[in-house]
Amino acid sequence: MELHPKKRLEVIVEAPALARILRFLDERGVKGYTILPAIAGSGASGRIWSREGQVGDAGRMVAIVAIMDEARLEQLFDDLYGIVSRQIGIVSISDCMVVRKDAF
Amino acid sequence: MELHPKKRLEVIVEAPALARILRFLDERGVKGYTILPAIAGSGASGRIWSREGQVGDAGRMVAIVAIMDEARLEQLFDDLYGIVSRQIGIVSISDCMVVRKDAF
Amino acid sequence: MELHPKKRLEVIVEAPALARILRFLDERGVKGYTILPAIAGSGASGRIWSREGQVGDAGRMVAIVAIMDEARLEQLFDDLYGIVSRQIGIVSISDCMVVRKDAF
Amino acid sequence: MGDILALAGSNLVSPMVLSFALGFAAALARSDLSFPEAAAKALSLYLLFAIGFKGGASVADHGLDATLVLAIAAGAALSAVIPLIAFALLQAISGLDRVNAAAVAAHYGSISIVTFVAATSALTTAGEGFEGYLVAVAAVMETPAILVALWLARAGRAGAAEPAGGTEPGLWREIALNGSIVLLTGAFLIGLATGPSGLAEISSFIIDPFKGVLCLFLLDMGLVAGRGMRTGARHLAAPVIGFGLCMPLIGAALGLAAGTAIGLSTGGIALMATLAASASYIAVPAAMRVALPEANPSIYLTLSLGVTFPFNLTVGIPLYSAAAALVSGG
Amino acid sequence: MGDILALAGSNLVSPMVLSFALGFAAALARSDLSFPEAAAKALSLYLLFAIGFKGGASVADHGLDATLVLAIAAGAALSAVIPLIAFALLQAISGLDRVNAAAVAAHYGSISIVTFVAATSALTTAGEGFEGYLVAVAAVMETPAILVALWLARAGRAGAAEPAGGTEPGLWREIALNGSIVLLTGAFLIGLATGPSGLAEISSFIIDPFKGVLCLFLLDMGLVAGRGMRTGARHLAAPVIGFGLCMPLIGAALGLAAGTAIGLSTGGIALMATLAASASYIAVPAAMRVALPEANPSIYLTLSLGVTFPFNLTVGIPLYSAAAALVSGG
Amino acid sequence: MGDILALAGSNLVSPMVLSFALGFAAALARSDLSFPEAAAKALSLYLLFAIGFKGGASVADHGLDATLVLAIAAGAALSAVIPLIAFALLQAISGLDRVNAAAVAAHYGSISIVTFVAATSALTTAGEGFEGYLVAVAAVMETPAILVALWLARAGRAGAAEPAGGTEPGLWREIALNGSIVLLTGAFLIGLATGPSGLAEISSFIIDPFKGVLCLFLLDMGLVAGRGMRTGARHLAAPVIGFGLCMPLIGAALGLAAGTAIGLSTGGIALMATLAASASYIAVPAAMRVALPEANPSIYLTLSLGVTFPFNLTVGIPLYSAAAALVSGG
Ligand SMILES: Nc1ncnc2c1ncn2[C@@H]1O[C@H](COP(=O)(O)O)[C@@H](O)[C@H]1O
Ligand SMILES: Nc1ncnc2c1ncn2[C@@H]1O[C@H](COP(=O)(O)O)[C@@H](O)[C@H]1O
Ligand SMILES: Nc1ncnc2c1ncn2[C@@H]1O[C@H](COP(=O)(O)O)[C@@H](O)[C@H]1O
Ligand code: NA
Ligand code: NA
Ligand code: NA
Repeated sequence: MELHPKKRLEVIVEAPALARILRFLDERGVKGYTILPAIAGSGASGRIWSREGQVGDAGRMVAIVAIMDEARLEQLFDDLYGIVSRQIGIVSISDCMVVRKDAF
Repeated sequence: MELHPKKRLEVIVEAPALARILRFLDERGVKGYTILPAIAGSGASGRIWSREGQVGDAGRMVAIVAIMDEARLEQLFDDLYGIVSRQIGIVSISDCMVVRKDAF
Repeated sequence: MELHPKKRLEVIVEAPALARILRFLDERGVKGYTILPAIAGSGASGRIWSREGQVGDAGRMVAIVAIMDEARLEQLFDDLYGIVSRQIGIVSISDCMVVRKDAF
Repeated sequence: MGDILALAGSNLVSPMVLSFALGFAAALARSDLSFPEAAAKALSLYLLFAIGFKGGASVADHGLDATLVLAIAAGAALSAVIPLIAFALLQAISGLDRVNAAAVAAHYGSISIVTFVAATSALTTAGEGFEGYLVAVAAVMETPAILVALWLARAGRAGAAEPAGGTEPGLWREIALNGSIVLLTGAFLIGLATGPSGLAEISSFIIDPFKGVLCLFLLDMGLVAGRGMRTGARHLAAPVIGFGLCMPLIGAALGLAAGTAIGLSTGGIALMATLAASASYIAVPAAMRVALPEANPSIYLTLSLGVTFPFNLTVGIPLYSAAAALVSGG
Repeated sequence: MGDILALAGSNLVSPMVLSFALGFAAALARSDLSFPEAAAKALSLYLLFAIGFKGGASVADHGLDATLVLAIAAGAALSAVIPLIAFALLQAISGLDRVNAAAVAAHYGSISIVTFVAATSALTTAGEGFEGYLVAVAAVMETPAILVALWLARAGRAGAAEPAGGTEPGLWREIALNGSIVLLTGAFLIGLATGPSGLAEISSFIIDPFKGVLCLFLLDMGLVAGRGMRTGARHLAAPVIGFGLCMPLIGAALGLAAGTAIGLSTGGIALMATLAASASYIAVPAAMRVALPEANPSIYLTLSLGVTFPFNLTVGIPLYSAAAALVSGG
Repeated sequence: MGDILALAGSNLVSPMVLSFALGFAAALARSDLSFPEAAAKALSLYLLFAIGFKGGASVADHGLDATLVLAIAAGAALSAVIPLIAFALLQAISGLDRVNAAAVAAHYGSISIVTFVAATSALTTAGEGFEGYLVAVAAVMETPAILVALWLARAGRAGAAEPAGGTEPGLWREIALNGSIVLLTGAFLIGLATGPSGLAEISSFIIDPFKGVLCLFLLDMGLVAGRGMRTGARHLAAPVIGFGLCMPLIGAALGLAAGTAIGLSTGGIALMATLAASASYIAVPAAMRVALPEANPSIYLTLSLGVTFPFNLTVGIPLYSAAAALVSGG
């Protein structure tokens, strides 16, 4: 089967910012993404958080994974980074291969 | 320490199809995989699902991560894609390095 | 925006070993990591575990994701592998790109 | 007749129905109110355990009679027949293709245990008794509809080779041993074995807080149903929605007839009608994703959870109870 | 006066306060005792539903009077005024910058529903009644403080362009429809609609086990607060901690005055004081992360949860109750 | 004697045991019935809190006597001695190597709080009283076995250098402050401090629904144990399984002797025997994964959870109760 190179965007970010980021991805036509829960972490700021026992969203983190074309990623990356950099979190990009050829 | 290149297969797929896919991986001799929960997502079909409050499996997604030899992946990939492409989900492959040399 | 290459370390390991591994990462100056829950898996030993219904930590697995400089990773990798190889789990490394230039 | 209207009225302003309405409204208004998945599942495990146990203990108390066998046979028959009617109706009035029509039909032949639970709760409030073994009938009705619907879906592909994975070996075991059926039936058997004394031991867990737990669960169902309607409504053409409102009435009529024919009590007839009228939203959707992945879940889930469930909860249950009272002269 | 001391004493050795202390101590000692997030959230949903429903049912029972409107207006006013005082005080005594001071101020204008719940529980134990509609007042007090604090934060950036995302369109809807407010208000309305008979139906779920559930929830809050103090205490300078202990007293005094002015009962005055004294730790922190992401959550969360919440739970509630008894001559 | 048989019989058809059996059977039949991890953990937190609190309140009510100190000393001694016996027995009859034998031995010296809870529940049903402080004894018995077993495992590596991480600094604190011990002991102290009046405040949460919650929890334990047996049974040779059935009897005999020697009540002796007979499946497995990662969890977890726990629940508890009645002439 023929495989096509794509970019895998991974945004680990605090939960309260999630709605804003998804709205942004939707506006920019990113159709596919998946949100995974995180249970704990430690950041550049040294703070260790943990999801255990928390009721509110403020201390929670989530990971957003979106596989997309390099071209689309380049168009939206700077603006996305502008949003995430104001929040607690980290953005990374890696290479991957998928089957579906259609732009996404 | 010497590192060996492997492939990292990531299948994000609806939960009801999980049993079938694991059965397939087991049959094909894939010994190692890990299943992560997902909490929400949006697909090419534009539908947004969320795991919150759901009781049944129908609307849930999971991520299966399996690290394996390129050779083994090539052998099983087409059949795996045949299964997943009928379900709601996405398959991607990326490169990674591991220590263990033994085929897996 | 300028992107910088980093390494993405992924350790999938049984939960009781988590505290020890985080202590190790902290000691070695790794400031950033995120812990994701896993719900089930199957290992080289053939055992299939599942998180469902379990109360204790013994049968649980977690995934630790840490993005860092190649240089730092090289310094700590052998010792990390020494810890994880005694436990149930797997360590893998892949490439990724991030924006922040500062060493981490 | 005054009683009937009173029942209908009290049903609409019961904490149960209002909790559902609250969840539905909150979801439509896009509130971020939500239940963790684990909490929702825990509530449903509690409800299944409690309703099964109480049914079994009630049978242990009142003894079994031949009606049990008849009721189980009638339930299985209803579960098998209703999909045929539903399928024919959908073919006639909706534009759904064969596979989607079959998938929807499976849901209406099968049952919604929460609708059943809400009906028992309304009957209890109204002081109306019913046969404890109807819980077992509910368990029996979950599955036949799935088999019939798959046959309907495949009949259309006459001569075509089975698709890869189509004759999934594990599927039938998975459906027969699905968690809800096992828990409901198992709890029924435990209640049967331990009887009224077993019930007394744990009644402050499974009886006293039952209605309150049901309220919270219905609140969550309202959230899920409302979210489903918000995102899925555009997949439902008007005739399909019409089907979701009429089919319960057809099912209820069949259930009423069957319940009367086999001689159930007034409350029992009402429950039989409710079971026949209700549509699955847990077991069948999961089975359809495996057996008929081509069918669109936005159609069947939204219809079952967003249209038929609310209809049954608000209008259906008091209506079926009233009809049962009429036919049984109660 | 003997009564007052007895209330204070009984409050400190109540299962509720001791459960919180246990959690706090366990977290400081780095025990791995922890509640799953889903369980903690489920407990909080239960508490919100129960307290809302009981409030509504109580209003249905005792009828409404003009005081309700006054109480709601007073609540909204307190929620808007307290942040101004808090902000001025922080600017005067703490070294916090404008944005952090505004974020902290928002928390103290808003309310902590668990503190409210604990106060109602202590009053009930002491046999003191209160107005059921104070639940609605609590819901109303959640939001105004956020608006005022954002205005305070931005007033400082006079002339500066709004930052990207600063005028987030969805934000106001998100705040107004946040899950806690919707559940509390919705349950209040359900209780109001179904009244004492609705309450009777589910009282063995929402009344009988209520205190016990509250104990478990406070145990978890103790764990979270203790963990917060362990990791966050170094972000709190002494004057900031001092603020976290004084501000509740200022808020309580305003609440006492307002409650007395509008003619609430002794219990009602105590609750009004408690609401004004309490600081948010769910809704406001989440709103701040979106609207003022530059503010440091280690400051506002640790202060609200690690300093003010324990203070109110142990010392505050009996104090405000005693003061309410004094001012109302009760 | 008739009483004894009646107790045994009523134990086997109790909702508790049948719920466990249902879960076990469902798992063996590969049903997908399952509890969310968070729900299972929440149930266990509830049970620990309730049993600890009740124990403390009972001590507050009946007063302390010298027996408490003796009972705690006896518990600690049993927890330290039983692993030695278990280890010797395993070396003699099973083919397990030193490390695996030591790991298994640790489990049998420590205790299973759910087995204890089930025994208290059976005693309560039978109208048999017991000393409330046995809860504290249970907490004390969790740890010594781990120390002894690690010493056994390492004695074999005489002269060998400690493996990297072997003298893990944090490990001892982690074991001593593990969540179960802290919650059990803490709730005991809260119960002790608040006494019968504290218990009265929350009894409709921690007493009334207790047995029902225990049923649901045992259902989940049945699922986990059955799943463990399905996947792990092949790791258990016949002699190892034999050990899992005999060792509880040896432990129980020691517990009976100790309980009688220090003058406990009939119910107290039965509980002491149960504690000694029971094997850990939460705290010790987690400690072994850190301290003895070379030991195979498929052996110790499957044996403790799949063999010994069901044995104690069904046969053991009535047997130990009967024996306690005999030795105490009750
Ligand atoms: N290098 C990293 N690798 C993985 N996760 C990270 C990293 N840096 C930050 N994170 C995650 O992002 C959160 C906030 O990080 P920060 O904004 O640096 O304080 C942390 O709690 C982690 O969950
Ligand atoms: N490009 C993508 N990146 C990440 N996740 C995706 C992507 N496309 C689909 N998914 C996931 O797969 C699910 C189903 O997608 P689809 O089959 O395209 O409707 C979505 O809800 C997402 O969770
Ligand atoms: N090749 C692999 N790919 C992904 N996860 C794996 C792999 N091998 C092992 N794991 C995970 O690590 C756990 C223990 O593996 P093992 O130590 O090989 O028995 C498994 O249960 C999986 O969750
Ligand atoms: Na039906
Ligand atoms: Na306030
Ligand atoms: Na033992």
